[in-house]
Amino acid sequence: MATVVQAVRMALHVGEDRLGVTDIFGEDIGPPLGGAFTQTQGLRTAWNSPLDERGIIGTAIGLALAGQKPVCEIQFCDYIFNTIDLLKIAGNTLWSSNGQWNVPMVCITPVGSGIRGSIYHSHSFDATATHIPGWKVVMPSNPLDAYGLMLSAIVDPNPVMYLLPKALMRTRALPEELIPGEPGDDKALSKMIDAPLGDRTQWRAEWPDTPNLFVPIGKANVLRQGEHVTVISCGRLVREAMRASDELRAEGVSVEVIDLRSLYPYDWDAIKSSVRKTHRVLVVNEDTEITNFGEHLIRRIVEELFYELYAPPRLLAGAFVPGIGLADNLEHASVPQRSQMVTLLRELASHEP
Amino acid sequence: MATVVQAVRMALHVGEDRLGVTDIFGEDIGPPLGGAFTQTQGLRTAWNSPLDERGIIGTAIGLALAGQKPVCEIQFCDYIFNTIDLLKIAGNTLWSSNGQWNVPMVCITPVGSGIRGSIYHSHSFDATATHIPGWKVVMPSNPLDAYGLMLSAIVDPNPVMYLLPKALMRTRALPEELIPGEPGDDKALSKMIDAPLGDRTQWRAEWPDTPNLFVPIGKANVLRQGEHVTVISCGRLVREAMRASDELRAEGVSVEVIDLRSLYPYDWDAIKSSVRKTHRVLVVNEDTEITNFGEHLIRRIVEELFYELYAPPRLLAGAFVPGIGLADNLEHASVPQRSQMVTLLRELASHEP
Amino acid sequence: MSMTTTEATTHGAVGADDTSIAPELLLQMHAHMVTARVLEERLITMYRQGDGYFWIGGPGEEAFNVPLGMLVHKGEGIAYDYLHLHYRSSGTLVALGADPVDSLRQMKNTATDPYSGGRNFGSHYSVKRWNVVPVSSPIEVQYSMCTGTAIAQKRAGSKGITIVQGGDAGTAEGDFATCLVWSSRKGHESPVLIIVTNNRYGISTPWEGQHGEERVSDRGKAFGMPTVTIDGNDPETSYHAIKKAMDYVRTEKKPYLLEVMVSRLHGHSSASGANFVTNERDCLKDFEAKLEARGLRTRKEMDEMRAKVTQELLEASKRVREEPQPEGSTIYDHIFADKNYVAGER
Amino acid sequence: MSMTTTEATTHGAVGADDTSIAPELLLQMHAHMVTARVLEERLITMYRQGDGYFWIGGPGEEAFNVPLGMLVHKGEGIAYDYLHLHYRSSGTLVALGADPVDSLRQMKNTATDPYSGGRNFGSHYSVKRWNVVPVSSPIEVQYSMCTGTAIAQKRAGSKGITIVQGGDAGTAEGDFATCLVWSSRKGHESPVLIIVTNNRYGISTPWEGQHGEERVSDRGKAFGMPTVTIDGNDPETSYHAIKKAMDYVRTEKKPYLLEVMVSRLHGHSSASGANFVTNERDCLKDFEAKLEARGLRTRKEMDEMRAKVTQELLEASKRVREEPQPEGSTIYDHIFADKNYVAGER
Ligand SMILES: Cc1ncc(C[n+]2csc(CCOP(=O)(O)OP(=O)(O)O)c2C)c(N)n1
Ligand SMILES: Cc1ncc(C[n+]2csc(CCOP(=O)(O)OP(=O)(O)O)c2C)c(N)n1
Ligand SMILES: [Mg+2]
Ligand SMILES: [Mg+2]
Repeated sequence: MATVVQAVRMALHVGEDRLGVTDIFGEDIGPPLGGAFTQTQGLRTAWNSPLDERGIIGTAIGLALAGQKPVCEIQFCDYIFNTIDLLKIAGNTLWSSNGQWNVPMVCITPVGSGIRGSIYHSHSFDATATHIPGWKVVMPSNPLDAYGLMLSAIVDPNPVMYLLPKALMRTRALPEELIPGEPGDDKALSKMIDAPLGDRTQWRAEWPDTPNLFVPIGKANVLRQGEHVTVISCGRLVREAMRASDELRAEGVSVEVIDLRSLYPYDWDAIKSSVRKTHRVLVVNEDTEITNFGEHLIRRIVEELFYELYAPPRLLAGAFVPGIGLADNLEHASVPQRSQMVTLLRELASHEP
Repeated sequence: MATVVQAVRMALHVGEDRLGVTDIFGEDIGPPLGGAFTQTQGLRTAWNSPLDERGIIGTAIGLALAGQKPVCEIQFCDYIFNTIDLLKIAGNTLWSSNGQWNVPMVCITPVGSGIRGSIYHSHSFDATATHIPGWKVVMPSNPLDAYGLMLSAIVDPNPVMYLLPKALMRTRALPEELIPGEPGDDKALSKMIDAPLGDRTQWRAEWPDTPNLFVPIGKANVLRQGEHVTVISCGRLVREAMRASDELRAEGVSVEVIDLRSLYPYDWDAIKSSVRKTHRVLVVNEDTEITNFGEHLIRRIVEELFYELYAPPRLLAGAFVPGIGLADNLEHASVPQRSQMVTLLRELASHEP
Repeated sequence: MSMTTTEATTHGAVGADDTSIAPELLLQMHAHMVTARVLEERLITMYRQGDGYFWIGGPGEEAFNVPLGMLVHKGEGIAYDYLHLHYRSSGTLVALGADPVDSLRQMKNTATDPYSGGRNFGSHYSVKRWNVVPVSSPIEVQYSMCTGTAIAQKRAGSKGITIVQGGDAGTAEGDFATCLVWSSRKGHESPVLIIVTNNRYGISTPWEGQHGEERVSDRGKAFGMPTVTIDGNDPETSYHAIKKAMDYVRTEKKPYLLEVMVSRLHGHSSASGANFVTNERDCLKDFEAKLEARGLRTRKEMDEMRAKVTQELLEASKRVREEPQPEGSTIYDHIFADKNYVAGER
Repeated sequence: MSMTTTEATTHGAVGADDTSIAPELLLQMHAHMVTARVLEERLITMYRQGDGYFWIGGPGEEAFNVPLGMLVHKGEGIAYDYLHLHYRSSGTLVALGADPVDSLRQMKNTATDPYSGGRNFGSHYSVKRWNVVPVSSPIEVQYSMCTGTAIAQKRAGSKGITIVQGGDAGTAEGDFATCLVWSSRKGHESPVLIIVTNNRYGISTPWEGQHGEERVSDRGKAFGMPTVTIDGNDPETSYHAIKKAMDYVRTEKKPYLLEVMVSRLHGHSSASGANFVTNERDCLKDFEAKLEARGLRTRKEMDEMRAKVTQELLEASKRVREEPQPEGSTIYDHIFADKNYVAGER
């Protein structure tokens, strides 16, 4: 049962082994550490960059222009905000050159709260990323999607932003999320691909033989069919949504749970079908609630499906405050809680027009 | 009849003369040019910075922390995107220090299309700015508001982002937008405060005696009362909305026109009253349409006023493309056009639930 | 006592300096270093015991950071020095006179934490009355902001200077260059003491392979500023070097680049385990050996001092554990200064 | 002929170099310079006549930019040189063999503009088959991106190098430092020829008062790279200096910083009027005087050449005026490569 972080590492291995990845780089990405979350341990093409996010994104663009396949990382998305101009360039180079130069790079960045990361290790990046044209944006919620979305990101000829929920790093696969080829046993997998403590200079990873399994970018995962209300989410909050749905099931409320997986392009068909079925929708994400990507979804739902709606669509997002405070009370008051989901879903489900 | 750019200049003069402004700085802000749009000609505290946006925002924060009152400029908002992390810091310093340090700075930046500025002189910044907590964000649509919002921005103890529509720079005041104290005559004003061509070393501006007239941040301007449909806009598109409303008046459609003036905090009361009256609403802005500030307004309208709505609220915003192309056809296809406003407003007005 | 520098500046050597430091001052320095060290040890223990979520700090930098704090022209406003520090500056805060218990409060994210009210990580100081501007986590941004306070000071003809400090790896960020460029503009130089504390590591990334420059301080040379690299493991060297640099900045109103070689005695942070490393110089140990050799303090006195502070902070940490946590509803406080301020409405 | 440099590099002087340039090469250089100059004049006229919305370009830089283009190892892919240029590079493009008429097309934002299809401002070149990566308007970002192509070239053991160019004021952006830092990492140096074209101005902001450094090239010294500042108004000096720098970068696979003093003969851009300035050296005029004195070309021949190109471009501009504009609906083209690509679905 791979964890999310192991799944990412295995996918990156497949990337460098047979999908053409030439460089996996960023701060502390190479030996000895192999990533702040161990996500790049044992990878042949991983290297440590200078502590310079602008250099990281810039170099990735340059590598991509030179026909390489770079996967770069910004250590925490909290530190990506000095590179937005460069991300915009990565996203507009093909367009500006009228189709001449594409920029096939992947940028991984850990996002979100849930590790008691305080003001600068809790940021979300989905609002900002989805506002940059020319990028595809994905966010996995489990190991299998983490694996399959990474492979898709790697082979995509366009820039792909891979948002990796920090709080899920050590989340293990559920049985249905097993990556084909990985040993079922946690310890066995760890022994194969987790770097040992202490001296690692002689260590080499022993990679399980995992397949080219692509989770297509742009396709949502309807995790649970439901009748009364739809919840649309992604990343860390998907499991919270599932639990909220479990709680409500006991009350007889049937919740459809959609894991977007791709934020751009997003799966409008899945959203549309679901809203047409349940007529009630809650969108949940962690980013702050003003000029939020969930507001885009709601706007489009209202625009195209107004007469399908039996209740006003709702957004549950991060409080519009300048940071997520360290103390638990502060964090909990700042980001969506399951109890809030339950309340809102219950309200929505019982709402009649 | 001051133009917008003259109004800004007069306001900055009042700022440095009697509201405590200590520094007006940015690229080409000081002599000899006095700003790419002449907005800072003749100002005593104006100085040229290095060509370094990060240094500009950083220095403004430092000056503000030291109790100064800096007004900095990013020459075009197209070039502000490497400073988002610093803008976030300006917005979170008070919060992070639990109330110790406020950051009383103003950042001016020209925004929007309409000057055939191609990919890098046509950007909007309202989606990004409104997503940064801790900032107030304003955008004038005429000389009087340009003046009054600038004075309010200057005396505000918080960071204020002053978005200045590029296409309006040379727009002259309508009679009701006259700034008290300015000579009614264009030539007379120009002679007093516009720097002469050629050698300017001996030139000094002669400032008209204009008052401390504050356009309050957070208050919209209901420019025209209407009955059938509301259009909410700001900046350059306000006059377009007025013209659209003129056109529709002929057809018997009565359009209420709201000029937001402040994007954050925004005037929810004005929006609410209007929607309660017309039951139909169009939000218009130039920024690209995914994760757009107008989507926030629509989300909130839907959330709080769902049963007031006789038609799905609509957004008219910039196309989600990586840039605004130079050729007229491209620009027109990318940013909201008056004809589109007319069509949408007409559709909305005739829409019955 | 003579000061050792690994390199002499090109602008007037910081070489042998025979002005010895008065014994009382040395003893005070030592006391601060002990407090700072014990404070960091306590914070690490708190982290380990679940009384904090993250630790980062400055054990191994006391021999520089303490003299720095002692030499600051301390106060509020542009007449005084501004400090743009980073997360390894507890020694400086202790020397300024900060109560170490307040650091425990921030570690435990209590509402009583005077630096951030339980909002920010430990060692993220902010002291308005001493011009310690808020430490923020993003590496190197302080270098882009510090010129602002310096410009204000220069304009006011103030004696105050601006001090900025950060790590070696962070100098790869453009903000470090911004600081060099802005502070050295000819005719508009600003009084910034630019400090780089070089422990030869980013988080896990060694200096080797990341830098083309032999010394960070070399980067100041092109900008015509005095530059020096010193051994920050020796508090006397540090004291003299800081004093010399400060005098220059205060008098000339121009920038000065000071690189300081230091140790990182508990690794990067709790993220890397925070264990004591044995292969780096321990400035406190070395200094204590010197003090003992010079007969200024006995081993026994020093052991007692340390035991006393250790005990005090242990007890304090228990009290802090009982102090209130901030309420969730307070997240909306301090988003804006003067919350309902609307110009023209009063 | 001997080469004049305003300063000798610290690493092996670029001093007197007696290798003279073959007359045919000089004549070819001259021809390119004439074409480039006349092209800029035509573009300015087009702007004035309303056949374009904005002009920016490189008149006054031909004596450097033309030799640069001539010396490029031209082709597509990592075996060849990559060019990360800015908006004053028409001389380089002409020397590479670009059709000047294509520049008129971009000026007139026609659908036929091969660089951007009428999307971008004039002088924003992009030529895939010659590794000219898209010029983008934000100042200095090319310096952060160029290390990417250089790393790829070095890894491939290619003869190709990466060339990056921008202005003097822009070196204040952190991206310039990023380039110095990344290209010089010890053991990981990358083959970048770092060029700064110094015309002593930002838009309206003079060099004086903005820079602490005497020369931009000094900033490379701390990073251990060869640095030189040359007189870019002399094409022979430029040719030798570029060749020497390229040889070094190609052979050593390490960075080299070349600062070039140039003129700005029509001001910053159309935003500042684009009038001819009379107080700066005109490299074309000077070079023509030399060619005449050396008996390589007569005044009459040169006048005829210029008249001919002028006439050709005048006629071309009329034709270009009739070429189609891009359709509005095309804004959705080229947002994504392989528009409907979904991994795993084919
Ligand atoms: C902009 C930014 N990028 C990345 C990080 C994550 N990070 C925290 S400390 C650190 C290493 C800093 O190294 P250095 O500048 O040498 O300072 P040191 O910690 O060694 O004192 C990194 C990469 C950050 N805090 N900010
Ligand atoms: C990031 C950014 N900031 C500001 C501008 C506006 N701008 C265009 S050219 C220019 C001056 C550039 O000066 P320099 O780097 O010396 O190049 P030059 O034009 O003199 O060749 C400025 C400020 C820009 N294009 N990009
Ligand atoms: Mg370090
Ligand atoms: Mg220049």
